[in-house]
Amino acid sequence: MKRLLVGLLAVSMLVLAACGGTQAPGSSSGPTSSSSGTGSGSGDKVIKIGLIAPLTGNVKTFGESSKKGFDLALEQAGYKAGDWTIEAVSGDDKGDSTEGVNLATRMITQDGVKAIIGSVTSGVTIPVGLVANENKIPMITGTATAEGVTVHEDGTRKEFVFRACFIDPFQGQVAARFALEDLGVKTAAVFYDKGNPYTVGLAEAFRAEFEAGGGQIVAWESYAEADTDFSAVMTNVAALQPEMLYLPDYYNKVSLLAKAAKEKGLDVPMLGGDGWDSEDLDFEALAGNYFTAHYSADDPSPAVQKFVQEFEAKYGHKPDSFAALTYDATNILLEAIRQANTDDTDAIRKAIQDLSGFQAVGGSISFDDKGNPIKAATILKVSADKSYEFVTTVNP
Amino acid sequence: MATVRRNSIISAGLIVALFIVLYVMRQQGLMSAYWAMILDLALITTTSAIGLSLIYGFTGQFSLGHAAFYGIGAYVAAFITKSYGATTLNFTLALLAGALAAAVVAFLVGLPILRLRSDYLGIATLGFGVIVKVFFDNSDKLSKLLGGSMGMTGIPRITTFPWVFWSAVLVILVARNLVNSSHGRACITVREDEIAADIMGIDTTRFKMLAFTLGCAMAGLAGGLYAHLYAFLHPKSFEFLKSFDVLLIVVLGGLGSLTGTVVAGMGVVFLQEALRDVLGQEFLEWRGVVYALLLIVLMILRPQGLMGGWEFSLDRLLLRRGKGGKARGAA
Amino acid sequence: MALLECRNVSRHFGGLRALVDFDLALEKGELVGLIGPNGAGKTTVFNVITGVFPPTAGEVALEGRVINDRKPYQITQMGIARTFQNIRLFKEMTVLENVMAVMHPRCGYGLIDAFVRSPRFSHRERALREEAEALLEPVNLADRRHEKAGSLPYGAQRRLEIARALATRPKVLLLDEPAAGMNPSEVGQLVELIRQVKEQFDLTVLLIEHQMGLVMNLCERLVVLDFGQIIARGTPAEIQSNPRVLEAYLGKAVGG
Amino acid sequence: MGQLLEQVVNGLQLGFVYALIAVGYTMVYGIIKLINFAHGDVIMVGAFVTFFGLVRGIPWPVAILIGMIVCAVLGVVIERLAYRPLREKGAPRIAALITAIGVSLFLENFASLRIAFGPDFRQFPAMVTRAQWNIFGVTISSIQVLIVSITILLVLILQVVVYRTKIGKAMRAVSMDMDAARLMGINVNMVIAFTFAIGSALAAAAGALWAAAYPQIWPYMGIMPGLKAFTAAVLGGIGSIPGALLGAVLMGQAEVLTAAYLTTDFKDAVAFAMLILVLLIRPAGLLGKAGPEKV
Repeated sequence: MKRLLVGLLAVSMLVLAACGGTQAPGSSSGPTSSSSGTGSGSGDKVIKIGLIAPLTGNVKTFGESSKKGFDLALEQAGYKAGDWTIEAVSGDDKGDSTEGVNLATRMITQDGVKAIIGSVTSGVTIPVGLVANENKIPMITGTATAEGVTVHEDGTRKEFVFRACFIDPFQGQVAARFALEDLGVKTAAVFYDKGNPYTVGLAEAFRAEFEAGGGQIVAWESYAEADTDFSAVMTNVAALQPEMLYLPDYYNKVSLLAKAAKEKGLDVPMLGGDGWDSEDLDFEALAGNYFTAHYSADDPSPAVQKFVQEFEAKYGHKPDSFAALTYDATNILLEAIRQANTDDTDAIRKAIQDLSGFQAVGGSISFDDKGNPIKAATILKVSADKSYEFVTTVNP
Repeated sequence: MATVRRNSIISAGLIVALFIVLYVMRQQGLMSAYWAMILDLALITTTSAIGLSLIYGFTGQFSLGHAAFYGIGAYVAAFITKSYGATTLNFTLALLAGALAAAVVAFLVGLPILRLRSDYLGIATLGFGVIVKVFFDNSDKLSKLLGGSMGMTGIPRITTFPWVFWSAVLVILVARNLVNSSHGRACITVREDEIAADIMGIDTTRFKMLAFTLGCAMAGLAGGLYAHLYAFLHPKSFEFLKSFDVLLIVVLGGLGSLTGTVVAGMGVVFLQEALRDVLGQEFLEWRGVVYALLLIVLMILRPQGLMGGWEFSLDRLLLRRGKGGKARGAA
Repeated sequence: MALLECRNVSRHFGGLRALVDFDLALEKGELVGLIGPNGAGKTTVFNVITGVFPPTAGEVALEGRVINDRKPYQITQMGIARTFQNIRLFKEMTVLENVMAVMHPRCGYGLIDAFVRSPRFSHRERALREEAEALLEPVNLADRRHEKAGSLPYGAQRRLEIARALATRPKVLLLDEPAAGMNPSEVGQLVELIRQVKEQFDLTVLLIEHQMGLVMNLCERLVVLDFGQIIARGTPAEIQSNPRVLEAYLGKAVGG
Repeated sequence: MGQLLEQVVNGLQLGFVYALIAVGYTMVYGIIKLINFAHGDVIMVGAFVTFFGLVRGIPWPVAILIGMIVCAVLGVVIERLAYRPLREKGAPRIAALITAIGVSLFLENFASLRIAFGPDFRQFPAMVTRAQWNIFGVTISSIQVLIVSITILLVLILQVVVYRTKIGKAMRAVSMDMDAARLMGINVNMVIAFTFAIGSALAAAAGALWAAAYPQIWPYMGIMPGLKAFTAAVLGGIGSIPGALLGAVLMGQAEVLTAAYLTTDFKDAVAFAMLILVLLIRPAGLLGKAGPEKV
């Protein structure tokens, strides 16, 4: 009897999967549109866009921040772009490339999605970008910085793939120049997570620019994503007495690295990338240090203020860089749809590529021929009272 | 002997019919590209799971490093087609090379560690899996093509349904023919009581090596197919947590049952995708929790797995309806 | 020249001297009993002969060839088979499979034959099955060939172990307390079975047993072990009256 | 020279935290021969409970104690719901192992739900003011002193419980032969539950100390320390408490010295390669007793 029960349980799951596959897709957030299937339904023109982000698994918190930015942008636009109603479908890629490709294929071929926002990490965004590009579906990632996201290995462009964040080299160069000119340091120690393209890209760009400017990298230390104990490497680096540390990783790892450094007496200036920007950063440990970012919360520009205040009103806490960048990516897509005013994916693609001077949270944005945004970077200083001070803006 | 000949013709006919039905469904768009891809992934996962079923289900060698061999097959096959072009010949050679590479590594690693008892073998293979992942993370030092921690791109996407389907059928056939042979029986005695098997004249080391090497070769073949279906390889997809997924399939399906492994292999892949639908948008984050609970409940209800030791066989089916009583071949 | 010979074999586990200077020469066709109180080292003798533990000293030879440096499966393939004190059948396999499985060393076909189901495979498989079914007849388990070995009653499992041992076509059969836990009628059947099997398969048998009825009835000569040492040899009649044997079993008579 | 000494101290800090976790693995394995994969996640629960205590201003010793009690209960509940049914059904050991993997996945996924602990990385408040002392060239931090002292204290208490109390004797009896123990009138289920309680309580303390040393907690923080501590337990000889302690200290040294002097890229690979070597040379681990297979 029990075996029958278990068999029934398993079979029912399979049946749900099969029928789940053919009838209307999972309920989508936003206005529950009556029409299902792909093309625009009856009277009102509906265009479906999908968000791909890690909503479970160990990078879930980055995924959730991105989704908050995505939802806020759509809400502010009233799920409308021109005379098109936006229907949003969000899916979880668990931070895994296979899941990401499955999800993208599903959204494109089954849910009839016309554009994709996401994903968060480069490791998932690159394969998802391949699927989107092959199916001629425009895709904008807010946060994946690896060069391979928008270009094939041989350098040829993936026309349908764009990104709203800097590519690694730019942030690395800005940080290096800032270190040499403003901090006036000559030697630096660099730490990077060899499993994460974001940190590897920034670290290498920093080294190139720093050494070109006459600086000397005294320590070039890698660690693994799961590492939490940095005592060994910090003891070694402390002996080399670098004048500054470059920590180009996300806020969680940076907080650990900073504390480990301080414990070993490395009380020197620290510099980082936009990954520092989060409420969960250890402000106390990193007070007085600098990082390159997309925007400053107290930048008076209406785009920034609209985002920061309404984000805090809706979610009850300050936005982090994942939320800001995905918010920008979504708004860029909405702007492109408004301008193209069609659900033809190639037209949308062209609209994104030709965007110029679009006022985003990260300043005015236009795209270069590789699908990367040309936008200014700001440098912020961390203060102990959980806020950032605006230092300067560096144009590309 | 007539009945055995007749049954294999019938089953061959059924398999070809199944292939045609599925193939037509895909061509006529009755099956969306998404579910077609999930079907391919399910067949690839099952191919790898059959390998582990031979290693653990039938020969009792508790391996927690199966995903590493899946990865070795994937990287080797992708390296070949990426460097030498994606002709059908190259693709065939690449898949074989992937399987062979996994088998060779399995042989070299297996020689020392297969002496260990079950729990310790599990830990040694788990440790081996971590070592292989670290190697994948630093593979760009070996050759730029392999991409290291950035992941390997530029792999030709040439895995098609026939490749996946017939690979799975081939692997299941090889496993079934091995299990239903004297060599297979010798493997099973190792699972049942290794000491007694040794004393009763079975060279247990040889059969542990045979099962381990063959099982890992199957994982390598599956890896090669995966690489050319998803066209992107990232070390994180081959870490030890992924070995748990394959182990769950073999155990849920039922130890010592190829049918169970096939049903569980297909079932688990479709189940994970189904959980995307069954749980609405608001419950997306509950997907992991539901999967974990399902696993615990199933294990407590059916510790011996869904099909524990039971094997679908055409002759038994026909016999029950037809002549009954006649002595039939060894299970 | 003796078929199976142990030349002053000793086996120590750390301080424990389980076996000391054990000598035995088994001639072809003999049926010898190995008796002694519990813990005397009887099973250790079997374990050393079948290569489970190498001897700490001394040699074991089969047909003059030294075998104590070989692995258990090699020794069995050379013609020594055994049963176990506590039954070690392949429980999840069927009765027939238990017997066929140990015939693997002479299955007569390779892996490729199995994979492609070659004529040689089908021919040899049928021959193996027939031979196995023939072996089930004397132990009258033929009608239960498809039952799982683990689900057989105790007596039947004992008989299956013997059938399985015979399937390796041994020259020497080592029986480790085959009558343990059997009622008198089953012991009677067992005596008959051992005699019949010894004749039919031209075997030399070394038997460990506590049931004196069975031992006295079956064995042509006996070897008595106590604390790892041989304390007496001879025909059943001689052993019955040997004071040292009685002492080993019953303890020293008070005021002896 | 001072640098090497400091690296050794770094290794000790890591080793001592692994020790508290490894002991939990070894006790559970010793008694029911189960690799409790969920044990790693009990560390996470302990760290979070201690965190919620500290945030509410509860003094750190009490916060850790609350964490230990909560996790002890959690350990007993896990054993009761997930492992006992299988044991009583006489299911194969692998079934319990797969259930353990299921429990581990459940704890991680449930903890990262918003209604539970939430997925975010949280900064762990300092339990003792951060201070460094320089003793003949080696900087020793207050955190390291805290970890070493608490670990030694808990291990001593454990020794007393296991070797000086009736329940300890029962635990050792059950680990040697469960059936015999049952025949001698020992309530085996209660003893097993008690073992899970102790193991989980130690894991909770380890979680708090881990968070003190590496002040960041997150639902997936337990996986790597759990795996490394289990490897240490096997290294020392699974089932033997002194073995777990020795294995943990060695593991800590191996990891830190490899990172310091060899390579950080292959740090984990070296640690596991070492494990495989020990398993091949001494399958029962350094201090484990290699029971010969009785035929």
